[in-house]
Amino acid sequence: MPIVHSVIHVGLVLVLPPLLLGVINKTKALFAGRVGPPWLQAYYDLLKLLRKGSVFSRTTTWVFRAGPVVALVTGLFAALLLPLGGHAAPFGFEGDFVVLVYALGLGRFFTVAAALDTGSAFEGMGGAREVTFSCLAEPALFLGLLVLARASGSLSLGGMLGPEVLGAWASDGAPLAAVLVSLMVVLLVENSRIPFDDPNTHLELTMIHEVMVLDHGGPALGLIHYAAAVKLFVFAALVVGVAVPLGTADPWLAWLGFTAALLALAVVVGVIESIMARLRLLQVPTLLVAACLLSAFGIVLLAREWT
Amino acid sequence: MSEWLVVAAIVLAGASGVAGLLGGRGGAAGERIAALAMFAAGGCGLVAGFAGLLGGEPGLLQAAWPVPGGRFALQVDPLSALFVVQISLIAPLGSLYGLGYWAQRDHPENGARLRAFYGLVVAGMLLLVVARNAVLFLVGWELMALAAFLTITTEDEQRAVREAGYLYLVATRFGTLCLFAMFGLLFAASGTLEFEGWSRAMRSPLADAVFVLALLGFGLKAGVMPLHVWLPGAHANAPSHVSALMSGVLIKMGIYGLARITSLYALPPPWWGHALVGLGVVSAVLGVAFALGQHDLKRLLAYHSVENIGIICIGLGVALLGRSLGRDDLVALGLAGALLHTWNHGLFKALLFLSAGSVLHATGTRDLDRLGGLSRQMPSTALAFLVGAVAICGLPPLNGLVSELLVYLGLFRLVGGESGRAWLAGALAAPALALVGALAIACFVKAFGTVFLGAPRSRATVGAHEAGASMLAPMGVLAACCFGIGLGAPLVVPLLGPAVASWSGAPLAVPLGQLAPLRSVAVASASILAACALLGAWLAARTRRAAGAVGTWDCGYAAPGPRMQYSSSSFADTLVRLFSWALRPEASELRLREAFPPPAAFRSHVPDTVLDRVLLPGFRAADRVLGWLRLLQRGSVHLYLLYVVATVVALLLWR
Amino acid sequence: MAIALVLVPLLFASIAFAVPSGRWRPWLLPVGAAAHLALTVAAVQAGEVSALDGWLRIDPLSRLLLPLLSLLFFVCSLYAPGYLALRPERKNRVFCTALFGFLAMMSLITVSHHLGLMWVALEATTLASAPLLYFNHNARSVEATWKYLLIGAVGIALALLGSFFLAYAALVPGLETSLLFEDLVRQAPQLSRPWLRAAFVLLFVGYGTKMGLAPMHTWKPDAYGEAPGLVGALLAGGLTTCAFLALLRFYQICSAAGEAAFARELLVTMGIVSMAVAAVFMARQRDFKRMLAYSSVEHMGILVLGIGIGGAATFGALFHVINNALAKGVMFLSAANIHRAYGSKTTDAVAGALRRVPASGALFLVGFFAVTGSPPFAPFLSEFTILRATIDAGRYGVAAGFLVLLFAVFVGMGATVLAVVQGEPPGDVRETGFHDRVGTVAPIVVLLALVILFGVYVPSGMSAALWDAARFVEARP
Amino acid sequence: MSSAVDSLLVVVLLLNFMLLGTSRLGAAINGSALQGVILGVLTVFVHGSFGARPLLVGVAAAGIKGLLIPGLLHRALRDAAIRREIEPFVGYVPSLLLGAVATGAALLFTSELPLAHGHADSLLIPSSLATALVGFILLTTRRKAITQVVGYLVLENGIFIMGLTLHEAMPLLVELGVLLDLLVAIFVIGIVIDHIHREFASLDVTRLEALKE
Repeated sequence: MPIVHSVIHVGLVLVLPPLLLGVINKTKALFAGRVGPPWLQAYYDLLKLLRKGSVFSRTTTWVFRAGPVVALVTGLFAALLLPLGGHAAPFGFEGDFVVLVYALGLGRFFTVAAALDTGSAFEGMGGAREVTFSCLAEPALFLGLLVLARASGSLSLGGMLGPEVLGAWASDGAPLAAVLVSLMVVLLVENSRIPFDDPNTHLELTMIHEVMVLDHGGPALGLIHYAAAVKLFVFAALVVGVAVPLGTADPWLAWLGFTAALLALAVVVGVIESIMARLRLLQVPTLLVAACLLSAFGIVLLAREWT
Repeated sequence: MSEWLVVAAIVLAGASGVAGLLGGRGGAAGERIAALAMFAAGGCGLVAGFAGLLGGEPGLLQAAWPVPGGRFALQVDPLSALFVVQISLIAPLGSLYGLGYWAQRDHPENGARLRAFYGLVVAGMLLLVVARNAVLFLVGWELMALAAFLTITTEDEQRAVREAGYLYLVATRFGTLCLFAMFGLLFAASGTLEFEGWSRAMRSPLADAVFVLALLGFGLKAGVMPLHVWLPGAHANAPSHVSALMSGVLIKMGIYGLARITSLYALPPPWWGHALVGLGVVSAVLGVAFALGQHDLKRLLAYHSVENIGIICIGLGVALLGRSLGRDDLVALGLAGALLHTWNHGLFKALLFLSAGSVLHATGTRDLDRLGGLSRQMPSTALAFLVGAVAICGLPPLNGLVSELLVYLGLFRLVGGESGRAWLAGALAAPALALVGALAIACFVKAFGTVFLGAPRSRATVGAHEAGASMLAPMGVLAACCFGIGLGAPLVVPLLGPAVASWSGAPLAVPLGQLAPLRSVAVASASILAACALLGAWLAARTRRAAGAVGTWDCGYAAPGPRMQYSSSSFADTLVRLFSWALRPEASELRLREAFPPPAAFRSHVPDTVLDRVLLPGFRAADRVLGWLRLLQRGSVHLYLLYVVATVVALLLWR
Repeated sequence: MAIALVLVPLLFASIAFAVPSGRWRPWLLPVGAAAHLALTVAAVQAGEVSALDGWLRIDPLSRLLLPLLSLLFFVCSLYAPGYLALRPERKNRVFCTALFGFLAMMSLITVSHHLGLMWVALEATTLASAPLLYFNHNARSVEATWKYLLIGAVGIALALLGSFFLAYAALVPGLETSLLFEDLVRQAPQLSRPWLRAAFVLLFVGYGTKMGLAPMHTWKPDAYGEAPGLVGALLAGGLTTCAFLALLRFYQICSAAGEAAFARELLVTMGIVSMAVAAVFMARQRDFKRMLAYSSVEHMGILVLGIGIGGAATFGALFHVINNALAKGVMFLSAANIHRAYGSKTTDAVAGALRRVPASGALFLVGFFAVTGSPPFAPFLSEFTILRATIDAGRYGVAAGFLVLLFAVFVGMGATVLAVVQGEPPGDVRETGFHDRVGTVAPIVVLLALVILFGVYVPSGMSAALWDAARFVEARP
Repeated sequence: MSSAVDSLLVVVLLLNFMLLGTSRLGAAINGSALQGVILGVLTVFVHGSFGARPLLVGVAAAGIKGLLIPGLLHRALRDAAIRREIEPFVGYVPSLLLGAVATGAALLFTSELPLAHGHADSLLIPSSLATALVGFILLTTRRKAITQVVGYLVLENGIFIMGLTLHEAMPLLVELGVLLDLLVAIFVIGIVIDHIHREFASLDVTRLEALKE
């Protein structure tokens, strides 16, 4: 039976991500009172881009082409490590959360390198910001993982986001709530959502992610969009894993429940983007440090009973 | 048997340079003989090292040595073997690199001298790693230190090199004096200067003092944060293959020393583990923060050595905590992580320094803001630097991830299983390690980007040409090793088993293979690599018919100049400002008052806080105070006679 | 045998005085020194022999120090002809005669067991070294000689007063007074305590002045600074060793009388004071010959500290006497070459010695590593032995002070030595036509070879002599 | 016998004060010469018998301290052609006071120490210490090189007095050695003074302060 679940897992990872973007845009449109782009617009963009020809600048080298490739591969690999909807991850092992974070790091390394390769001031600016904010996001993520590891007593993502979390919510709900909020903040930062970065702005000075991919075009841009979607899927699965600990009573019901929770999270992200404006760049670090302190507070709460 | 091989290696390495000296000034023959001798030494060392690692009970080669307190005792136990292997791998590669980088014909006056002392440094290191007697250890230690000083100051006509050399010499001497005191205390506690005699010494109250002195002496050589002051200057000003040897292997002698001394303690007090983890965290975070602010490529790499030493100290700290809490798994994970990171850092840091060396050799400058776009002229060096950069940040396909994973697992197990205050160290260190990982990525993207990618920022890179074969070969070997350990982790990590066992004194309860997911990491790295290759091939095929060469689109900006690219300081500006409480960056203020302001230049610089804000002012103040004491010698005979009489009277009254 | 050791150099002194030509006289030095060395070897083989009814005796201490002094003088005498050939403008008649006189008196000191006779010999060395100091015949060397003579003479006078106090200490309980070493050691337990302690204080200050211990060291930087390197090596290696031997004699008497605790406390304190003063004056020192003088003050402090700690430290101190003499020889002679090459002694005019006079510059740098106690060299072994014994004796404060001061000295000395050795020779330095010749470099290499040899392999004969001497100093006869 | 010794020692102490008080160099040299002669006589008196040894030592001491050394110093004085000691550091009256304090201290010091049976009440030990201290005062306060040499001579005389009490300890050879050393010392110092005079055209020692940190 587990083979089927692994196939479904891979299928979901490959198919679902662009849909999340569609739901987010639809929610924002609903809030703004407009009709908004169709649900499957992201898929159409991808197919269009894959068919287009591409233009490369004189100053770029092979690193420029490697950026999108590595970003997508690492995103997909990270998705394989995550247990979706209570089912064991196809490739789980003890300490896999480190490999996940550092795989995303590899993706970030090559994306920023590709940006710097064009030799333009704007890409450099995007790269600098991307790297700076991720420096603050990773400690928050790790503090969260520490709390999960301590609460679930396991050192693998399968254990941390698995059924034990349900029991953990009962015994020490407060720390898990704090971790959930900080993971949400990390999701918004890493995927350049509104409070930290505006995905569809056209003013280079305000962008982070968009400005890094200014010079990409054609299939390479397609890969980048798809990789961004997969990354959003990974972080969403992480948040859902903590927020909605699904029992494994009935595997099929678990899959449906997980997909529903995912889409609900997309709606939540859409709502957040509609009601908040983009923060000034200098404010972002303070909010990220606040996320770190939140999950650190989670640990202190957890520690209260053993010392 | 392996002891004799190490002796052969020591003699060969020591003598390798002498041939060069005899070869006369133009002696190209001397160069090659030196390199050959170093390779032979490396060969012997590798055989001895692996024999020591895999072999069973280590033999003890000893002979009488008619020196007070001295005994010629050598032993290649697994812990020493590990360092012998590292020395024997990197030293020959460095010397091969030296053939191209510091050819005798380009540097007739100091080429032979550099090779002679390079050989002596290697000999000193090999000797101290297998020495089992305090006096022999100190002879090896100082031979290494002095020879390293003489290699650093090869180009001593430049003022900066002299200053860096003097700072290194003074710092090394301070470390050596701490070791004198430590060995004195160990002698007082146990009555002997032999290493194996000391395990009894450890219950005495002097144990804490011995540990502090070991931390000072060995920490200074390793470059732990507050004691790292000599490291950036020395690495930046030394010839690149010497910097590679120093940051790859020489600072690891400090780690070997710490490991050896802490291995003597059956039940170390917990504060030792906390101290080491604390120092490790400080060194790691501030090390990489300082690296971010640097403009000089080799200083940047030097600060990264401080960061990686911090990671190794965290691993060692976890091992110590494991031993004081009685948790064998923590000991195994922590120590294996630390020792593997010692190997890994030796490999990728040497690779980075060698590639930085070929950049310096080609362009003549280390200043990041005058480089750029070098990957077109120097593709192989760019690839080597990229492999080194990816490895040092601990990113998947390469070896950095394996050792950091072991340390992470140690920390998480510390937090997971422990009650009481011990988990605090883990809770602090794990996120700090994550922060360091992210900062490392920021720093190395900046370094790689500003040097190799984008457009050249000044005319320095015009004449740049790819490095010669003798410079690329070592880089190739090191890169292959990085991939080897990264993908072959399940084969390499178990090698550390005996070393961990010999450190903790008891055989490992759970073999390393089970403790850490080595096979999974290897599979993960391989799969990522394969997937990237496949997708890359597809994208390359798909975009083969790319349109003609066009300038960067850059949102249609009319005339982007190369100077507008992000330079090293602007890229790291926000992060440097975040860490400004520690870095204290200095920048030239731009006050534009009048309507048409004159042309102004902006210069920012991150001084070494510990050195420039604490030590130098301290020494200057001490110098002023001493200034007045010097008035005692004012030259008048009467005064001097008065001193004599005063001494007589004082001593008579004091009686 | 012992008398010959003193008379042969005096004979050579008179020959040197008689020889008319200035060119051939310097070659007498190596011949005389070789003769003396041969005599010494024979005397040491002959074992415990005494002459002049006990006045001259070769005991373990002299069996240790006599070969050292003779060897040092022999090497310096090999250096002398090469050096004097460079200075044709200076007459060397008085210089050679005084050198031989100096050797004679040093030999007398090491073998004399009558403390009065030893005093006379030491006073004679002071007078013999006066013309040596004044070799450069300029205003500064006159001033240096005047200070050296005056402070030396006053110091020696105090030592004489101390000797009389010691003899008087035997008179008080009605014993038969004598300044013979054996008698004093036999009567030691009955000597009256206050006189003995007063005597030791005076003797310590007196012979301390000759050794150059702080605060009586003030003449040293001026004297060594202005004297030719050759004389500096002999004074720093030879004279201080003799004064230290004299001090050892009285320390033996004191410890035989049961006053060891008082003497040790005094020695340790003054040792640390000397090292501190040396460290203070070594920082930012621009004249590298004065720097060597302060280094000699520091090493005297180490010797006295070693004796003060006792036990293995006594062995360390005696071993350090040898290492210090040899290492100082290397430093002073190479400093002399560098001084000749640049015609100046201060770091403002002297730089890049490694490029200008490669052999002497390299020897100067390696000598610096040796003198500051770096492991592959001999001084490290003795200093480490002293440190070990200090910590073993539980005196952590003294050990910490010892290490801190070693570091301070290293910092100060390092700055000066590296400024001299490294960098580019300044463009405007006038061409003095001096370059390294075998005559002026080979002797230094011999000394350095010895320093390295003793750092790696201590010959069995020497270590046996060292242990005998250490037991002799410590033992209660 | 001891009364004669004490009276001579009183003369020595008086000479000390004369030396401290005088500003004329010639008088200082003659004062120290007189002191030397008295010491020669004292050697015989203290020994009690007119044996060959004390007589020889006495005559040698008187000869060297009384005649040879003052002759050398007068010759040096004549070459330097200076007569008067300019204002010393401490001034003459304070020097005298210091001399008095020194003598008092010597007396106090010896009273504290256990003396041999013969010397309990005699002035020998206190006068030797007093003379030595006066010698020191002269050395450390006078500017002229020649006065410093006189100070050194007085110091030697003080020590010589101390030597008188230990006739067995100091065999003849050593006694003569000490005197010979003193003579050679003054001879060498004379040469150096001559060179100082030629180099600095004056004997003011404060001029010699080029060598300092």
